[in-house]
Formats: sequence, structure tokens, C-alpha cells
Amino acid sequence: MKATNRKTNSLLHLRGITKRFPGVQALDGVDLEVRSGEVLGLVGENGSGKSTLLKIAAGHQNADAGEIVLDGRPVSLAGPADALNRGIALIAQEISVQPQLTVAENLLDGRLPRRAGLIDWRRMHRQTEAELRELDLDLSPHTTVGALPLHQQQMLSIARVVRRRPRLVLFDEPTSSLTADEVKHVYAMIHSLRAAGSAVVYITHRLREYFDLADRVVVLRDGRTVATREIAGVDEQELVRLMVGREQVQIFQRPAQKDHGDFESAALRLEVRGITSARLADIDLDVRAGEIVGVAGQAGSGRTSLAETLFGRWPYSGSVRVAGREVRLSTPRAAIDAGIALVPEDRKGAGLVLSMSVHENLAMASWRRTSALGVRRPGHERAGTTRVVRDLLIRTAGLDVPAVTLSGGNQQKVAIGKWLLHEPSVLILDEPTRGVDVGAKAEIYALVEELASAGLGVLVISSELLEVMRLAHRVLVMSNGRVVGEEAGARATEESITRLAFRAEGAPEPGSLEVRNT
Amino acid sequence: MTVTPSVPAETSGRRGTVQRPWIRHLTGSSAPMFAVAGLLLVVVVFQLVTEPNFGSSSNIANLLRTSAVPILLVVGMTMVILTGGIDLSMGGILSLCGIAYAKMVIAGVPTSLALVLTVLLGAALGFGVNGLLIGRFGLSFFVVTLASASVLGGIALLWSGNRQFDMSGDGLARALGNDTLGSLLPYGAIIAVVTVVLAGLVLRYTIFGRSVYAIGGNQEAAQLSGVGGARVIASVYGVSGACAGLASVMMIGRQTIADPTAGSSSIVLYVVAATLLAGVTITGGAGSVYGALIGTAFLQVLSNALALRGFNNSWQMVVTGAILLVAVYLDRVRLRLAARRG
Amino acid sequence: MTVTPSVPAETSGRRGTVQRPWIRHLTGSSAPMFAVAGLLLVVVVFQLVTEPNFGSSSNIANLLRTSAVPILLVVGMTMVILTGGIDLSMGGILSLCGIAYAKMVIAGVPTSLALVLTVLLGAALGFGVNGLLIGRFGLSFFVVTLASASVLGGIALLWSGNRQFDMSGDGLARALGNDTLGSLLPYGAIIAVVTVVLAGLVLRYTIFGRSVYAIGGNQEAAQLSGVGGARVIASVYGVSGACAGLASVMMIGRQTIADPTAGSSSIVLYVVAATLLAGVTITGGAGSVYGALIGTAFLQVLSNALALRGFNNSWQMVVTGAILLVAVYLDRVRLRLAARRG
Amino acid sequence: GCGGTDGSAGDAVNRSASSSEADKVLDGLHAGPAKECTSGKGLTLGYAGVWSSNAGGKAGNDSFAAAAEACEATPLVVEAKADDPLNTMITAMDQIISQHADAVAFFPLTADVMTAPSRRAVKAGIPVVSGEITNFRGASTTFHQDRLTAAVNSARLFCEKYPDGGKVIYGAYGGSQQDLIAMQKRFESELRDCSDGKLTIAGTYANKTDDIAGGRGTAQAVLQQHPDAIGVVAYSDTDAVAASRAASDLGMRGKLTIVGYNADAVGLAALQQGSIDYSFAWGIPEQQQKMVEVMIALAKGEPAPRFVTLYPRCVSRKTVDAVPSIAVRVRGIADGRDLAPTKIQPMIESDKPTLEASEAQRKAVACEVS
Ligand SMILES: Nc1ncnc2c1ncn2[C@@H]1O[C@H](COP(=O)(O)OP(=O)(O)OP(=O)(O)O)[C@@H](O)[C@H]1O
Ligand SMILES: Nc1ncnc2c1ncn2[C@@H]1O[C@H](COP(=O)(O)OP(=O)(O)OP(=O)(O)O)[C@@H](O)[C@H]1O
Ligand SMILES: [Mg+2]
Ligand SMILES: [Mg+2]
Repeated sequence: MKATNRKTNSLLHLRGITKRFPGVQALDGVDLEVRSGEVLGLVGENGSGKSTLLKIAAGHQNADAGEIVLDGRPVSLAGPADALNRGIALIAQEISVQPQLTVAENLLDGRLPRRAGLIDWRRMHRQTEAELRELDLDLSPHTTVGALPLHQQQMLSIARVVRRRPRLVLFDEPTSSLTADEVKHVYAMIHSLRAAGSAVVYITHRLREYFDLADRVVVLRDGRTVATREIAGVDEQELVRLMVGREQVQIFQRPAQKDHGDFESAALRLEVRGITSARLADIDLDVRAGEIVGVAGQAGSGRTSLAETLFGRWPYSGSVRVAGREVRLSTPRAAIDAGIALVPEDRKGAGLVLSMSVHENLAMASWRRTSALGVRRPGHERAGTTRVVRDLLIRTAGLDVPAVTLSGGNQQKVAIGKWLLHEPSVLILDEPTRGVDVGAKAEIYALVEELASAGLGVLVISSELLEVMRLAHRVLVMSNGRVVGEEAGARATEESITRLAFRAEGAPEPGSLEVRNT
Repeated sequence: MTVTPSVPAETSGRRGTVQRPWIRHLTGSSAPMFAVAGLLLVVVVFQLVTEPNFGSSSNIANLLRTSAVPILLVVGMTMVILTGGIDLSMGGILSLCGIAYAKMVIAGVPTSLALVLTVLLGAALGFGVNGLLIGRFGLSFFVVTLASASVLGGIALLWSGNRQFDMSGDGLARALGNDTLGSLLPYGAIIAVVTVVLAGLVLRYTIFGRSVYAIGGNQEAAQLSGVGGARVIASVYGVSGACAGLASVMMIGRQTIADPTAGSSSIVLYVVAATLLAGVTITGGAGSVYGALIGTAFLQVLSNALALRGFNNSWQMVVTGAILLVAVYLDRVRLRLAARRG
Repeated sequence: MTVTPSVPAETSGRRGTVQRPWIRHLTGSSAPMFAVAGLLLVVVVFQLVTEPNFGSSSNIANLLRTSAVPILLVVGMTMVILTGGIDLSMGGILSLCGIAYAKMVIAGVPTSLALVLTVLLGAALGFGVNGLLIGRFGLSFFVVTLASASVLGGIALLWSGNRQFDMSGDGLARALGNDTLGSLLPYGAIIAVVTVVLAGLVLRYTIFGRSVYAIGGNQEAAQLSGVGGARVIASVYGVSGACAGLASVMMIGRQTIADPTAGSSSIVLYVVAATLLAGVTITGGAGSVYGALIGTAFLQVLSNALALRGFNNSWQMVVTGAILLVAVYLDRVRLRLAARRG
Repeated sequence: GCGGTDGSAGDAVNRSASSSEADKVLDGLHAGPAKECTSGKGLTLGYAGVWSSNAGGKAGNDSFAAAAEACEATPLVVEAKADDPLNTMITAMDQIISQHADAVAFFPLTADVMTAPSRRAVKAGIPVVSGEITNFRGASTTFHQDRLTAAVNSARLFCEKYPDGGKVIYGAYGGSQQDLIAMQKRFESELRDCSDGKLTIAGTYANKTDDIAGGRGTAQAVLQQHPDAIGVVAYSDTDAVAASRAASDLGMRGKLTIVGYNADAVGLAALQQGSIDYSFAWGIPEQQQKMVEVMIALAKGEPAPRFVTLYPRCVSRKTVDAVPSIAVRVRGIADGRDLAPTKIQPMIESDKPTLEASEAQRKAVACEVS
């Protein structure tokens, strides 16, 4: 494979790139060649090392080992600025804009037109206006970027890289927070880049986009290159097979399990009726004892908002019953008291107090239960947290080391484990395995299933369709703050879910609402 | 909301080397406290050797009597700073509470009742004004306490009619602020130290106390665990108000007058510096009230020593500021090293 | 780098409704500035109608003369707060610079050269001490400037030998701090306003100025995109030091003496309050130096009005604090509403 | 010939004077000759003083140390802090006690506050010299500054100068010091009495920070309201200078008689430059010299007066040249010269508190009205 195009027009060649993070081998001798004028799809599961690879290519991170060859000459990149000077630009997975500055300043990114040393706002606005028109972006140059909705910020952070016409643009999930229209927009930008002779590397979790855009795909798995294919030579199923690999199919294999129908007689743990808020519209939802309900949808579809609203973080109208009791979820504490538990998607930011010990983090949520008159009972607490550490196989140097010292998967187990002592009736997991390695993933799946079979109602939100399908007895699909479809877990396929989610994008079809009235 | 700990917090190492507890203490988050404690010891020993009167019972009583009010204030400030806030209004509350106490006593309220009511007033001001606005409405602690300091200090002046009140006849206040048990132990210092110990116990053994640390460590995570609500934040300002209330009566006893300007902004900044000196970090979540006690003791012993050696206030300003700078700088170096090792 | 505004920032709505610019101004982040400007207008009109002396040239000259030093300090403080910091050391720098200026003039340095050197000294102290420790070593701005305030104030006292210097013979300082152009316009006020305008231009028309906003909005993102975080942060403290340096000479001219305690902590807190009153947010990134000017003008007119009506300082403390509280509260409500609409 | 009066920038307050410079001035005023004094040998004299960054505080601390050292005693001066004056004044006193000084004195910031530490000193066997009359009765000697006499003299000054009456502005400290409040009240009643109500206090301004910048704004506000005022009486020279600056800005200076208090370095310079018209000389160096003398006597168990009352002499623009600078007087004290004969600061020694000087004594220090 690599021999064939060596002489033609290899723009960038990454050779034997290796990168290790504490506890994770992110990249393990990856090879990647990008040719001028092509769109190369980089395919891989969560955590397979895609972003890390691009960050190394763009000088944001250094590889532990390996070689970067640009135009046939090995280079070492001093940093993002150096890479940019050499024509390599990265559009990162996370939005990176300066919220207090205007659209124009963000677009021009520090290269502001000046007159007599001073910024020439008039010229800048005129120039920006023209460029925005050219990029077909409906934004005012004067607007403060922080005031824009996230998807427009994302468009802007793409545009400000693309406008410089770099020779190589590395896109890391550019479309995850965009609407269908805007996705088309990004397509157009990529087409024009390619037409101008630039090369593109593209990452997405919407496999269809590879078929829309890419000339070739490279598949990463566990930090290794496992395949390189012309796009014409693969289909979606093949791609998934390559991504997942045999051994990993195992963990996504649904155990022979009860299906949706089996829960109809089980007690209702959670009944949500007509919940509406700033980001949610008229949500109905039931979760029964022992049932795992998955929630799928595009980024920005309102899944996290649903979880947070059910956990008392946002004002809402509508009614919620937990274990048959009508409850008002005005604060997280009220939600906890009502029997709802949330493992938030942002583990470091919201799931754990990293500076506090494993013990404290595990005990925190049940302090009010285990204490007497506000005074803690250390013996009682420790018995509980010791049990959780043992049961969940949390690997830690001790109960009293700070949570920051644990690996991601073990931190996540702590974030889940703290609710076990509290004994809730409903457990909501938002992206429970984000950034968690394969082994820990399997353990977490097992844990979730065990909790469900012990009688909890479980709501699992995940961007990883395989994960939803693996766990859920029933899958709800959200879009634009609504539940737009439902599938029985056994019947759900990646395709059927994606179809539901996409159909609701753009012009909502009336039919999409019928789907869930099963 | 993404909270990226600005300081790469101490990690005990990838290889999971288990350190002995006492080593962990010395290199861990208590390191600043032990460092300042060591420095304190050095100064005390030096003074004892070179200054025969330093260890005299009257000097010790003097030191303790002078330290009582700052220590009380430091306890409240520590609680607030542990949640990641600052209470700039302690001075205003102190002034207002002092006038309230004097007015009550002059109006014939029994002093012990007046004392209780004054502490409650302090708590209510802290909880109801600062606490509500910061905890419930989410306003910036800095702006809120800056503003309430001004309002409360102004009210104290207006209510007093810009006058000091002679309180020399008030035995309770005098006992708290002036008298000693035996020849050595001022009651005020006993109360201050008891308050420190109480606060230490509360911080360690109660839900409230642990919530304070949790909020300082990561407010969002604490909230999502049901322990970091508005009430805890408000309560912390309530505690600091109560400390200021109690301190106001001590101050009256010490000065034998009630002075509407008793709590100045510079006292408050002194208290902040004392709190931060020995390991209570300004971002919250780390440090202990014992560290704060040691920091205050150090500053007090230092100014006692400098004054007796004829170094005037200016020298004390320079030395205090320099030590604070060195302390935070060294702490940063320690955290860097810890992060590198990890 | 995830950019998530910690306060649900005002979103113009997913549907991207485009508002007219002037409506955006009134409901957007400049709203507090316009609100305070409106209030200022109301007070001024009310005073003009009810108080014949208010509009007299002498009162206006008095108002302007009194405002010059605070406005200068507010310019520096605004720059610092825009990056998300606070400079508590402005008072210390002011005191030290004043003594330096007096020493130079007494030693025979020509006053204009001494003035330049004094401003440079202020800039160097701000940049080299605060700026370095905060920008480069990443120490907490609060702790660093609290400590350096103490050190620099102490050095000012020591260097002066605890003495005030008679500077009544210094024509340059008198011109800056006291004299008027015609009967109305004190030179100091002219300089202060020119400084505001200059700062406004720098903030709007230079890369440095835009970086100040970028850092306040998101320090990490700003650093990534090569804005040069450490240097910008250090420079901002340099600017605030320079402002304090210039203010020190004005203060000398106004008082006709150089006083080593000229910059007290209460001046600094006043300056912080004035800066925050009209839309400069304490978390940085939002607000303008014009807003800060309006906030200061409002506080100055308010105390002038209260003084003319015989309300004493205590009333001014209460009113100032209360207005600050109301201002931040309303701003929070505005942001909430904006978020809900979005 | 004293510092800061030559019009150029210079040291306003206590520029140290040389012995020859001082001798020239003090000889003219009949100060006692430089004398060997060993009466304080082996004694430690404590003084809890005001922070040195305050001009008066520095004058007090410097002259106390000079007087003690002139008689071979060891001065132990501990300063309070401007930030937190009352607490730190107590601490300063306690520190002196713990050093087993042979006698201790303090500056009367708020005299009552010093009761408790004074008791502790007495209990430790250390004689106390109290700074103010309102303080505790156990003091061996009490120094008292008779501000009432000044209040009466300044009221009389206005009655004499303005027989047709008029409006006077009063510059108050605005704080709660009892002696300052009493002084203001006494001025008010005397003004009413000696003018048959024709002279009134039309307005007051306050200046708690006791700096020029602080007083200037408030003085201007009140002067504007009373453009017809004929005079300003202020509790301190600084405050009077502030009013003078404000009046100049308003173009009113020429119409006003401005009276300060203290005749400290700021006041003397202001009198010389004509920015104020009168002040009342509080002889801090003279008081400290007397205080040291009394403390040495007390420490040795020798007889000492129970009360020493200082009543201030009125100084006008005309007579100001006769008042030597503080620096000169401190130098004289250090050289062992007795300042009492200069009559800069007349004193009354008595067994009972003297709240106010006698009529005759008052007249002897009254203002010369031109
Ligand atoms: N800064 C870091 N510190 C520690 N571990 C990291 C860091 N960055 C990435 N990792 C780990 O390296 C592995 C590869 O991460 P990477 O972000 O490259 O995956 P990815 O393929 O982009 O996944 P996704 O599809 O979820 O974006 C993951 O296990 C991740 O947890
Ligand atoms: N009722 C509400 N009012 C204001 N803000 C809300 C509300 N509900 C949610 N949010 C905010 O919106 C954020 C979620 O928005 P975002 O578009 O990123 O994700 P989502 O659509 O809810 O979830 P996901 O991407 O997981 O489907 C929440 O984290 C919260 O900050
Ligand atoms: Mg990625
Ligand atoms: Mg989400």
C-alpha cells in the first residue's frame, strides 16, 4: 500500500508515531500518509487515538517516538504556530474561539488589518464581511462571539482556519454540533479546499460522511493502523467491522437478555410527562425497574439537557414521578432526595472533586444518609466505601489518596460508585464511558447491567451507538430537544437509529413523531 | 462547565509508590503549614534565647490577648476561603455588631443576652446579606462583600451617631477582651482557640464541614452530589459573620469603648493574609483552620519580636508581605515538583 | 480547549434573530454602563435644579480636581480587571512612587525628568513584581498584590524615614494636581480624561488591547492562539503601576506634600468599586474603560451631592455600597433573562 | 531658618537641625543652657506612641527618645499602627510592661482605651504617666492638653475681629474623640456668648483622614453653600490648610480668617506662607521633655506633680517667626537644653485636674488681633 503512492505527491507522512499517557497507550506506531489534494478519512472508535494523532501532526503535542515527514523531509514541529507556518492547520474537536472578541477578530485570528500601527476596524469589517459572504456564513462581523450559539461558534472556528488556505487541514469531528444545513456548508468548504489543491484529514462519528467526502480511509484501532482503503472499496459494514475488530465486538455483544416487552409488568421507576424547558420540548419518558433505557441523538440534541433537567438543574414545566411519587426537581438535592442519581458527562468538571480522596468522593453523595445529626460516622462510612472499592474493582493506592491520582476508568467507577451507597431508584448515566479504556468499559457495562437487574431504572445517554445498543433494552432518539423516535433494543441498529436522528433534522416530518407512539 | 484545575494538583505518582503517611504530610498539601510552623518555632526559640522578657508571663499574656480577635476572625475567613470565596465585609460586620452590642447594653439588656444577640446578628448579616447574594443568586463574592462592607460600616457610623460609647462598666465584655485566667491565659484567647478547635472538628467531622471542602474543590461536583447547595455557601458567610460578632464584643472589652470604626478594611486584609500564609489556598478546597491559626500566630509573634527590637510598623509591613510572597511562591514550586514527579 | 461560558452568556437565540444595534447596546453587555450613565444624568440634573451651587464653575472645578486621581487609578485597575485580575497594590505603588518623586526633586532632578522616571518606576514595579509573579509564575493575583501592597507601602515609609516632604515649591506637581486651565478645567482632570481615551484606544485599536479582552474571556484559549498570555498579563500590571506612578505626582501637587501613606487600602478598594460599578465584570473580559470612567464620575458626583446636602461620609458609604449591590444584582438578572430568551 | 519654609521643595516636618542652628534660635528664646544630665541612668522609660508616619506622632516619638537619651535613660518607644490604632496602642503598652520598663507613658489617642493596660502596668509596679485627663485615676501623673482654652481664644478672636457678627465654618474631625467634641462645643457656646449671637457656626465639614486631600473636598462643599462666611476654625492645621486651598479655588480666601490647631510643622509652614491666619501651639517636644522628667522622678520614687496641664498659645502670621521648628526644639532637647523658659508651651502643675486654664493664663496666650 505505502509503496504505491510514495513517488506521487505525498504531502505529509507520519511514521511510527507512538504516544503514551498515564495509563493509556494512545498511539502505538501509527503510520499515516496524506497526499496533496485528497480527503483522507480517519476512522476509529472513541479512544482509538484519532485526535491524538492529529494533535501531533499539528504540533499541539509531541510524539514519544516516530517521525513526521513533510514534503519528503523529516521535520520537528515546534508548536501549533510552527505547524501553521508550514501550512498544517488543525480544527480541534473542542470549539476554540475567543468569546469576548468579535466575529471579525476571531475570523482573522490576530492578523488584523492595521493602519499606522492601529487596528483598522473599518477595513477589518469590510474584509470580514466579504470573506463571510464568500464562505457563505450569515454572521455580522461586529457580533461578540460569546453571544453566538455553539454551532455558529463552531462554524466560525472552522472558517477561520479554512480562510487561510492551508495546504493541509485536519478536521476533528467538525460536524458534531452542527445542523444538517451547516454540515453541507462544511462539505462545501472542504470541496473548495480540495479544488485549490489542499489536502484534508477528516474525523467523524457519522460514518456516512466518509462516503460523502473521503477519497481514502485509514482505520485506527487501539492506537494502531489496522487498515487503509480506497473509499470505493469499502461499505459501511466493512468499515464498522474494521473499526471495532473482532475482540471488541465481544464487549458490544448484547448478552442474551430480556427485551423491552419483558418490563411491561415491572414497577415504574420514572415517569416523565410533558417536560418542557428552554432546551426541551414536551418530553414523555418511562423507565421501569430493571430496565435500561438508552438515549441516542446528535450532539446538541438535548440529551444532556434532559439528564440535567431530571436532576434538578434547570427550571421546567411538566410532571415527574419517581417510584410512583410525584416530585418537584428544583435542585440536585431535591432530585437526590427523590431517588434520582446522575453520573454527569463531564467527569473531571462535574463528577468528582479531584482534590478530595477516593473515600470522600465515594461517601459524598450519601453523607446525609450515613450521618447522625449532621455528624459523620467514619466507621460506617468506611465500611461502605471499602465495599464499593472492592465490588467495583476500583484500582487505587488506597481510600485516602486524592481522586486525581486515579486513571480515567477508575475515576468513572468512583463517579458511579458514589451512588451505590445512596441506593437511588433511578440512575442516569451521561456518556458513562467517555475516555474510558476498553477493559474498564466492559466492567462498567457489567456494572450497569447488574444495577439494573437489582431493580434500578437506568437511563443511559451515549454518543456511541454501539454502547447504547449494547446496554439498552429500549432506545429513545432525541433531536432538537424532543424525543423523535424509539426502538426496541433488540431491533435497534446503528442505521435505524441514525435514520431516526437524521430524519428529524432539517424539516421535521410529521411521521417522525409517530415513530415513538409504539 | 469545564473546571480545569489551574494547578496540576499533587499526584502521588504513576507507579503508585505508596509513601509513608508522615512523608506525605510533609510534601503534601499540609507542607505550607508545617513550614510556617517550623519558622514559627525558629522565631520563638530565637526570641527566647536572645530576649529574656519574651517568655515572661506578661509578654505571653500580651501576645495571647492581642491574638484573640485576629484568630477569631481568621476562623471565619478560613471557612469562607475554603469554599473559594473571601469575606471583605468582616470589618463592617464587626463595627456594626459592636455598636449593636453597646446600644443593647446601654438600653439595659443583660450583657450575656446582648452577647448572644450580637453573635446572632453577625451570623444573620453574613448569612442573610452576603450568603444569600453569593450562594443563592450567584453574585461575585468579591463584589458583594466589598459592597456590604461599605454599607454595614456606614450603618455602624450612622447608628452610633459617629460616637464612641464608654463600655468600661461592662464586666462580660471586659472578661472576654481583657481579663486573664490566672496570670497567663486571657479568656479571649481561650475562646479563640476553642473556636479554632471547634471549627476544625466541624470541618472534619460534619457534613457541613466536608461540604465546605467539596465546594472549594469543585463546586459543580459538590452540587451534583447534593452537598454543595446555596445553603452551605450562605452558612459559611453566616459563620464568618458570627465570628465577627463575637470578635466585636471582645474588641469592646479590650478597648473598653465601642467604636463604630473598629473593623477597618486593613484589619480584614491582615486577616486574609494570615489565613493564606500557612496553606489555606485562595482558590479554595485546601488548607485547614489549624494552618490558619499557625499563620496568625506567626504574624503576631513576628510583630511582637520586631516591635521589641525597635523595628517599626514599616518593617513589619515589608517582612509580612515578603513572607507571604515567598510562601505562595514556594507552594507553587512544591506543586510543580509534585506534578512533575506524578 | 473547551469554551463554555461560565455564566450562560447572552445568546441571541438559535434562530439567530438579528437585533438593531442600539437595542443590542441597551440589553447587551454595555447595559450596565448605560444604566449608570442614565443614573448619573438624573443626579446631575436633579442637582442642577435643586442646588444652585452645583453648577458653579468652582464646584465643577472642585469635582473635576477631586476626580482626577481616582480616574487615573481606575484606568489601570480596569486594564487589570479586564484580564480577570485585581491590583490591590496600586496604593503601595502610589505611596512609593510619591516618595521617589519627592526624593528626586529634592536631590535636584528636574521635575519633568523626575515625573517621567516616577511613571517608569511605577510601571517597572507593576510589571516586574506583580506582573512577573502573576503572569509568568502563575501565582494568584490576589495574594501577590496583597503582599506587594504591604511590601511597597512599607518601603515607602522606610525610605521616607516616616516623614512627609513639603513639595509646595514644585510647580509641575502643583500644575498636575491643583491648577486649572481657565477657571474650570484642572490640568489633572484633563490628563485623567486623556488617559481614559488613550486606554480606550489602546484597548480597541491595538493587538495588546484585544489580547487583554481575550485573556479575560478565556485565558487558555488566548494563550493557545499565541496571544502571549504571560507578557500581556505582566504588561497590564505594568500599566496599572504606571497609572499609580502618575497619580502619585498628582496627589503630591494636590496635597503640596509627599506623604508615604498616600495610597491606603481604602483608596484601592474605592477604585475597585468604581471600576466594577458600570459594567466591568470582576471575572474579566467584559466592560470598558469608559464604563469605568462613568462609574467613577457617578461616585464622585454622588459624594459631592451628598456633601453639599450635608450628608456625611457614613451616608456615602451606605449609598455607594448599596448602589454597587444593586448594580451587580441587576446585571445578573439581565444575564439570566438573556439566557432564558436564548 | 527652619526646614520647609524656604519655598522650595523640602522636608516639611522634622528635618533634623544641627546643634549650632538650634542654639542660635533657642538662645534667642532664653532656653536653658545645654546641661549634662545623668538622672535617667539605668532607667528604661517606655512610651506607647502614635505611628511615626503621622507628623505629630513622629514629633512625639522623636522628642521622647531625645529627652530620655539626654538624661542617659533608655527610651523604649513602641508605636501603634495607623490601621488599627486602638488595639495596637494597647498592645504597645503591654509590650512595654512585659519589658519591665521603669515607667511608662502613652499618647492619648482615646484615653479611656488605655485604662486596662494602665492597670496592668500599676499591678506590675510600673508607674504610669497618662496622656489624658479622662483616663484612669491610678495614674501617677496625668498630662492634659487644654483645648478649651484654645476654643475660647479662637471664639474671642472672632468676636473682637468681627463686631458685626457673621458666619463661621467649623472643620471637625468627624470621629468620636471626646476632647475634640468638647472643644467644638466650647467654641460654639463661647462664640454665641461673646458676640451676643451675632456670630454663628453656619456649617461644618469633617475630615477623618486628617489629610489635605480629604478635607479639601468637604470644605469646598460647605464653603460654597456659605459664600458669605467670614472664617473657618478647624480642629487641626491640616484641616485648616485644606479649607484654605478650597477657599483659594473658590476665590474666597481673602475674605476669610482661617484658624488651625497644633502649630505643627504643617501649621507653621502654612502660617509663614499665609495660607492660614492663626493656630494654637501644642508643644509636643516640650510636653515630652516634661514627661521624661516626671517619669524619671516617678521611677526613682521622687515627688512629681499629679497633673500637668498644657494650654496652647495662639500663634498668628505675625508671631509665627518666634516659634522655632520642631526640628530645632528636638535638637535642643537632645542637647540637654531646658525648653520651659522659652514659654512656647506654658504648663500648669496641680494636684487636682485642671480642665481649663485660668482667665489670666488664658489671656496671656490669647490671639493678637490685627
Ligand atoms: N491529555 C491526555 N491525558 C491522558 N490521556 C489522554 C489524553 N488525551 C488523550 N488521552 C487518552 O488517549 C486515548 C486516545 O484519545 P483520543 O482523544 O486520541 O481518542 P479519539 O480517537 O480521538 O476518541 P474520540 O472519538 O472519543 O474523540 C484515550 O484513551 C484518551 O483517554
Ligand atoms: N433549561 C435550560 N436553560 C438554560 N440552559 C440549559 C437548559 N438546559 C440545558 N442547558 C444548558 O445546555 C447545555 C447542553 O447543551 P448542549 O447543546 O451542549 O447539549 P445537549 O443538547 O443538552 O446534550 P447532548 O449534546 O448530550 O445531546 C447544558 O449543559 C446546560 O448548560
Ligand atoms: Mg477525538
Ligand atoms: Mg451531552
